[in-house]
Amino acid sequence: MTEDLRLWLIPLLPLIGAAVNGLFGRRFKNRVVSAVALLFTAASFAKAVQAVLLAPHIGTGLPYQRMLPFNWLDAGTLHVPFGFYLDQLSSIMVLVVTGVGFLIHIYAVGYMAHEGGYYRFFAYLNLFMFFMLTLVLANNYLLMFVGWEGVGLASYLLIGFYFNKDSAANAGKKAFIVNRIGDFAFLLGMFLVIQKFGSLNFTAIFGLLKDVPAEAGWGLLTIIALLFLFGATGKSAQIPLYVWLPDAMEGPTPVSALIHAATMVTAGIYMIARSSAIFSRAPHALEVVAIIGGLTAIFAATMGLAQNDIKRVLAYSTVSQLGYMVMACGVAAYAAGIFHLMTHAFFKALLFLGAGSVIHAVGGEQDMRHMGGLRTKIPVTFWVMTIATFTIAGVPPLAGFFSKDEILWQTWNNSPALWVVGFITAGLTSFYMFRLWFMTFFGELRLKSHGHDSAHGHGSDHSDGVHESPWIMLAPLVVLAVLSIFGGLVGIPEALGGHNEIHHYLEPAITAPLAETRAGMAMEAAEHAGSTELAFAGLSVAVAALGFLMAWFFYYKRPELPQKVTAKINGLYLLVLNKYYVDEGYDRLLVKPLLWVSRHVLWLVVDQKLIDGAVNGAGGASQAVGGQLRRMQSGNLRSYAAWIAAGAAAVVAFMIWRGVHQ
Amino acid sequence: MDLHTSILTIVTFLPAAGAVLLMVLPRNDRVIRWAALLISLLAFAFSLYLPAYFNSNAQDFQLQVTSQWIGQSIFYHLGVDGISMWLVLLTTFLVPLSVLISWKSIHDRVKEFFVLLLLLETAMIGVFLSLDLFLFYVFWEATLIPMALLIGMYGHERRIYAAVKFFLYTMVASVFMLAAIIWIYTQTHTFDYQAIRAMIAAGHLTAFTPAAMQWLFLGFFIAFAVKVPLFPFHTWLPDAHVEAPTAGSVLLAAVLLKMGTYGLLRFSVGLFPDQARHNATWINILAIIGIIYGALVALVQPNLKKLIAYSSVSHLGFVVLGIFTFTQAGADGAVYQMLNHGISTGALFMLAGMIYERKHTYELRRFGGLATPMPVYATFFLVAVLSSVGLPLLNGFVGEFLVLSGAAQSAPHGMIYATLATTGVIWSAAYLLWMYQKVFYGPMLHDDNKALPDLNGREQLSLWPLMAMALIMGVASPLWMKAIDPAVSQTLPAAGNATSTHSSAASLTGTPNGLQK
Amino acid sequence: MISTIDYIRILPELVLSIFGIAVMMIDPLLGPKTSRKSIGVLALIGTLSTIAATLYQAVQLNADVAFSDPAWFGMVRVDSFSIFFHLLIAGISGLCILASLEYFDTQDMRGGEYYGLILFGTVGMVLMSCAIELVLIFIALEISSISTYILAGYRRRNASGVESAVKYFLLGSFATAFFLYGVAMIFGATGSTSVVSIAAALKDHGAGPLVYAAAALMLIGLGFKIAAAPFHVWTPDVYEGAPAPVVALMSTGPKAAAFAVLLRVLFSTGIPVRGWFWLVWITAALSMTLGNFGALRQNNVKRMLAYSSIAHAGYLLVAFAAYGISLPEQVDGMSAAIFYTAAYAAMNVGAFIVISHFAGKDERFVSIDDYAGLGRRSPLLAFTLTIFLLSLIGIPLTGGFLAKYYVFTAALRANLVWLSVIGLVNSAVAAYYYLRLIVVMYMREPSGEATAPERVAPSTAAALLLASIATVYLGTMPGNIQHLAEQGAKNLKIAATQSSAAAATPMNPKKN
Amino acid sequence: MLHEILFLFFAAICVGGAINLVLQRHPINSALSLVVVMVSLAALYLLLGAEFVGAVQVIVYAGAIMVLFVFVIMLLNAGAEEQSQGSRIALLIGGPGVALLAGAIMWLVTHSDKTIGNVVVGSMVSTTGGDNTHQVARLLFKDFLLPFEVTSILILIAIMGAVVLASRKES
Amino acid sequence: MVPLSWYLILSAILFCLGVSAFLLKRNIITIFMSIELMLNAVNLSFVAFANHLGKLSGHVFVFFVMVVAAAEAAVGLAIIIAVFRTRETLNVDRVNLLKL
Repeated sequence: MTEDLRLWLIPLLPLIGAAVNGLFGRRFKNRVVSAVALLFTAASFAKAVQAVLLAPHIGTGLPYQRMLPFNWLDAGTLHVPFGFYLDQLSSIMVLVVTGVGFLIHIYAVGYMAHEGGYYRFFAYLNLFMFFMLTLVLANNYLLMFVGWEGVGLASYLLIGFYFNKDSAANAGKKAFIVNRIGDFAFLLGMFLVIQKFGSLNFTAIFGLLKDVPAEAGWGLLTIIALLFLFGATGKSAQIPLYVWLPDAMEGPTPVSALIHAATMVTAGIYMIARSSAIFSRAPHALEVVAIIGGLTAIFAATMGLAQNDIKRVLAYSTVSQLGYMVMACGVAAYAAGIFHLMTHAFFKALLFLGAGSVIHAVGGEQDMRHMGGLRTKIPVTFWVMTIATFTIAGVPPLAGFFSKDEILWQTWNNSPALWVVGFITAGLTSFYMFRLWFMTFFGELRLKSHGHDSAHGHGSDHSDGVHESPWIMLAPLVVLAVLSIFGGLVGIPEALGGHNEIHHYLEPAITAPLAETRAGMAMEAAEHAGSTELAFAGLSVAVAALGFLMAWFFYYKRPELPQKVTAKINGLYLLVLNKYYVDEGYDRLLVKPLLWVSRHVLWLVVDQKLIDGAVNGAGGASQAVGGQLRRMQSGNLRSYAAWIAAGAAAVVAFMIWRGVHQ
Repeated sequence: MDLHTSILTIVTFLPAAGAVLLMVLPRNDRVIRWAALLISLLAFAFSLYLPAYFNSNAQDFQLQVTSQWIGQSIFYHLGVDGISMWLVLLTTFLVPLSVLISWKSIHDRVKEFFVLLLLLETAMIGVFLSLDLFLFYVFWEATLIPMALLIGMYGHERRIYAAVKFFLYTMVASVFMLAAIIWIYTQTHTFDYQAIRAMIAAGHLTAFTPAAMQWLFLGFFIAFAVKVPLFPFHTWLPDAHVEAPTAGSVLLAAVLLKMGTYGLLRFSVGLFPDQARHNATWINILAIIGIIYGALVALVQPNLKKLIAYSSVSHLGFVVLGIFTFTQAGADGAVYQMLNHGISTGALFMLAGMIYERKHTYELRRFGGLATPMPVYATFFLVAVLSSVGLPLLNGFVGEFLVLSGAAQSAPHGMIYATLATTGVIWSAAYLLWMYQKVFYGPMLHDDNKALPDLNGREQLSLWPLMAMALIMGVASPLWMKAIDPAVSQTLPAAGNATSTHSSAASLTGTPNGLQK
Repeated sequence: MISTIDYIRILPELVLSIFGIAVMMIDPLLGPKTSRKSIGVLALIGTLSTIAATLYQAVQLNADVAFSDPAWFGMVRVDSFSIFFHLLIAGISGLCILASLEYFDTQDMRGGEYYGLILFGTVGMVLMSCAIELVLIFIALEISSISTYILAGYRRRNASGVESAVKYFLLGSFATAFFLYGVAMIFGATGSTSVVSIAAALKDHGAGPLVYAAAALMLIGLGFKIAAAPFHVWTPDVYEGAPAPVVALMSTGPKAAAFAVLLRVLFSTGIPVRGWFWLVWITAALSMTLGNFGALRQNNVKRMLAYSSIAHAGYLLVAFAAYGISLPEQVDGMSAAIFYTAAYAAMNVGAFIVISHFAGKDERFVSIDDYAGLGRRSPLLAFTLTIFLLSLIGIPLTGGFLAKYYVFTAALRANLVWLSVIGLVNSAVAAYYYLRLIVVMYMREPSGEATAPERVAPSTAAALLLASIATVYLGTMPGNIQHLAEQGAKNLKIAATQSSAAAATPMNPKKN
Repeated sequence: MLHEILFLFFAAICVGGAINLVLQRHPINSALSLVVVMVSLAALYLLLGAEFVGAVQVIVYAGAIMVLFVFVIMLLNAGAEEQSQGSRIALLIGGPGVALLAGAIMWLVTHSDKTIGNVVVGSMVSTTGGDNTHQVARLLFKDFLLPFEVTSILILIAIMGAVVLASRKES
Repeated sequence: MVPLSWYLILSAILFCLGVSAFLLKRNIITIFMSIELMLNAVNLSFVAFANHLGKLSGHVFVFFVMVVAAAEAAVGLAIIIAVFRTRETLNVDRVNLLKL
């Protein structure tokens, strides 16, 4: 009986929750809705814990794999089962997703308490859980793609939760479409996989790859890897498809925490790590992965510098951190990437939820320029936020320090240039995070006039309206804070006296790059350089400290200074503030021309004038011919006789000619 | 005369008999509506016999019925295989819903409406079941009249233009098919599909030179291409859809267009495999142009129905592409996509009709923010949109994925086809979500929209089956594929070729299914 | 000398003549104000008796093949071909009489002579189908023509009615002169006017240019009667002006008879195929194209159907062309032509009956626009007209479709691919103008002064019912009729070979 | 020789009369020209040995039918015809048509050597004895009995037609 | 000896003159007369052929043509009278209500 873990229950439970709430939630009280949502999420979490604990002891141990007795797809030689797969990688993922997910559900009960469409929110949230768990538990690419697309849908729905706001609706749509662009590549990658391997099943593919050497040039594996990478850039908000994520902050804050920080956006990293067998045999593709990751990390960090919306800062920070993870994958340090993914899930969720608590406290205000001095007013929030900020900044021994440092170290071994990028990014991260911290919690309270148009329209009995969130919201924060503090302990590198448990845990699930490749050689090197690693850890701490000091100086000591500085370098500032005009560029160069061509060329000219014109023209021409032919019918008898006579003459002459020339 | 041998006849002609019954009933709209609903439900019930007793392992057409009809060579010959069975079921499934959807919206000349609807049903079923080319043509043409009348009598402002255009366009094209059918007959002295297929495959007929076959292929192709409609023969479709009454649109999109793709698979490919292969390149190019072009034009439509119509052009492009990849997966996917499109576009048209009943317009700018007054409607609409977008676990994805993967495997330009066609997943998301946003999201722009009533029970009742099907077909595709797969491999004579190039890899792994079980 | 059986061989003609005379005699006995419906009924009984007489002939023919020997000194031959056309033409006349009963009441006309003329004209038509001697054919042709001239001008107070008559008359006589000239030439070339002897002579001596010219001239005359291009010019004007029931008759009856003559003259005399094949080919193509395109812009329903009848003559000629070059043992071209005649008669008579009913007094409502909303005002009438129109378009399950199908099957079997394609494309174009009428009936709201037609008289209803049953019957269960047509065609063939006429050597037109 | 002269003489009158028919603008003059044509044709029939036909030609055609024409012309008081230009087609299409027709037929009759020979002058010698008219009568009432009887119907129709069309009775 | 072709040529000339007259004359009665001219031309052919072939049936044919001509004349003139009554003209160019 214990043979079958019934892994399918893990995603299915939240789906049931979603179905119950979606179908009947409108008639439920909020209390019932939240009970349903929480119950199923918790059950899923429990089930996941049980599975992760039991799986290694069943049969041959991990990876554990089971199919449902019926396939999802049967066509010709292609068979796609509902197959679930649990190895070390998915174990981590499933725990993070269900665990963090459950916490965020709890938080949301408080946060959304006064929102309309309460049942809808939880239905969507549970639906998201279902898809995300499908994604991480799938045993083949296609089922993974189900989750992949599904989380996109949930994201679309949740971003557009306040659908009456044009900006929210736009953001949701943008997220979905941009993700679809990535999915396009993912699909193509899958087609090539089918073509090459005849299967989409992970074990089948990786088994076939076992003895395949790394590709020297740009072979099929490289193309597949690049297509997968492009798919990942959509989901994990990498250049060039990161543009949707900042806009996605239109969604309610728990959504931002769950989907756009902790879980969904890491799907790309999970997918790359999952495909490590392919990527590791495609060194060129790996290089591209690393470069994209690095670029995204620093690029997003710079954009984060100038944002004033608290959630947007976090959003760019997420993009930047995701870049880190991708970069880690790019240097074949998949374990480091996943490690950071996990810690990031803790502290970024915490940051978002904390930010949500802040926003909640100030009545929906999201602009940091209108915050300040909240330290005393919402102390619990302040403290958890502080932990999170220090974690992300990489202050030891918090979780972020270990994971980030691991990435930087691996990068150094692989490509010092990328390390520089990562290093600068670390400094920038520290700076903008502390900027946020100072702007929000220190200085004067700069709230705007009261009771302005608030998305969270609930009144407040405090004089200034600022109030601490209820405990149902704070409790998850505390849990996450604890996780942020201690979560890094599973990955303390040997150089710092730890055992890097997570690294070893993940090792069986991840195919290390083959030794003959550059990444492979770097890996070898990394194993034997303990003392250098220690030095680099010091450098990381230093740059974080520098960021802190800069932020302290500009936003605490001399709060008027930033304005002066930005005035001096106005052009650059505007460039950064406006996110390098990337959105505008996409709009002008891609979206607008496409729409223009569609409307003014394809529809109005090609369709209406050319094709339909030809069709109607044929009709018109027939009519015109008919009109001309009618003129034969002049009504005059003599004319008629003339036609007959001429016809007769022609007939007779023709026949005589035929008769003579027999 | 047991049920087994007469079931196809019953399924085909029960609606027509019902139509006759309706004709003699008194002009009491209530009675007529109920009668039409019961008849169509009865037809659906009978049609369920097909999957129940269908043998997925049989190679041949099943439940065949043959009797001499006209002269020595024209037979009343019906038969069903995995392809036609589901299309028949799609038809019988959608007609009761079409009746429901027309319950209130048709209030003038009710009797005529339902009579036409039921006659149309018979003709459509006949098209799918005919195994005699003459009979096929008879049913093919017979669909024209009821549909044109439905559009012309119950449509909107430019209904006459649309009806005439629909009629003439299809008529002109089918004439070429008739010429081809007759020519085949004069050479083979039979109209029997299987016999002709065997004869052509055997290659003993001297008259069937490659040139002649090419002409025959084109004769059939043009008729089907217009019906599909394949770019650039598609311009009748938006007009027809925009003007048609809801039930007309539903059946037009869901079933009538499938007659074209069904014909392409059954006749163009089935009878002339060599010519089909020979011409596949440009047909695939047209299909891909259709996919992208239809989507881009849909993207800028200001009219809800027109947008859905152009989306049909795009979706049907997938079907044609799937058929002409000559891969098992591609053709399987194409057939599945036919069903999917029937379900999802049928649902979209029904939903469009519901809002038209309330607002009397399809102009997108007249909507906006409707999710607030009509949450149920918005939810149904969303599911339909997602099914059309091709979201996994809904029906649309399965077909699309198979078609595209089939395209990728097809030689020699497969990856190019696949790449271009796969952009379709981006476009469809773009135009459908844009449309959905225009209708449901954003602030309420028009005050009169605030009080719009949400869906009533009847409307929900007519949508639920479609939603359920969209989900079931998305999750449990093997239920359908079990019958489709052998039928397709039967119809694609050399389907093995295309897939065999990859079977080396597959055989290495063993089938993944086997590996895991 | 003249035996009883000889009288039986002309029994239908005798019956018709007797009824015609009876009608003529009774008419003056009725008062000037009395309705002539009773006379119409008498005439109807006349046509029914004719059908009975023909069926009796058929029984005789079945009993003894010798019944089909030429009679009256080689003047007539009763065979299944002639019986088919007798039945068809008598049926057409009967339907037209039935439809006229109401028409004359509506028009406030007294029509004693009218029925007489129809009966006498029918004598001419049926005689044309069984005559095998050019003199008799000529006289029979004149009987049918002259009676239709008069019938066309029956509304003699109406300017356009009379104009139609005079145009028809003058051009008809003009064409007859050509036909006659042809007869003279064939007489000069072969020394005989008997189809049988001509065939024999042509077999023995071959055909010189004179025969070709003769065939050309006869083709002109007959081409005029069947309204084949370019001898079709009279059709629209005459159909527009003539009374609608008369158009029903003259667009089908004399046409059928003329086709019968064409079949006899072209196929039974052995006039070389290579002479007339291309003529028929071009004429067929021209007729279809001119007819259909001409009809596109017509607003007058009668005129539109006139153009359509030109086009249908074209389709029929396709069958002729097909027969001309098909193998000697194949008769499907001819049987297709025969079947087409019947199907066309059913649907066209039906359509004109509706038109004559709908036209109202003085035929005011003949514009397409007048039909707006007919589907709403009188659904049954509209439905019936729709059946006829669909059949004219050639939609399956109607006689028109199967007729076209047989024609084009024959054509394609004879390898006339291009002619078939021209024909099929034409039939698609034609769909437009027929459809226009359907569209107007069902999709437009009633407008203008055209009021709901009064209740359809039982006689008209019966006629419509018969016509629509015939149309649908021919479209769904054509077996019997097709068999008859085939039988007739074979008979003609046998007759041609029996009379030792050399069947024209079939040849492929491409080789010429 | 005499035959040739007579033929040419009457042929000339015929053609002249026919041309005159075309040229004259008053219908009466045209009618009279037609009578001239018919009478000279009767003479030609005699030359061809068709006495009976020649006689009937004068009596029925020139006599009865043409009188009917003249009568109607008088009845309707038709004046000289007006030279309206109703039809360009008549000249543009009809002119070449007639020319072609005439040319074709004339070429045919002069070049069809196989079947066309000379004409026997004078009365046709019957093979069965008796004169020409006898023979015609025998043909008419035996071989052509049926057509002959059927013409009665034709005449009946003509009578009815004349009554229907020309009567003043209001219908 | 007069060659048969002379008669036939004369017949052809008369026939074509008849056709020309039909095309050129405006008066309906004259047009009708031109038809009579054509019939006469045909009759000449018949008689000439009959003479040439020695077959009297040609004569009988002429006889029937005359009967037909007479019948046509009766009907035709009646129609012409009817036309005159409704249109007050015999000019064929003016009898053109029905057209196109």
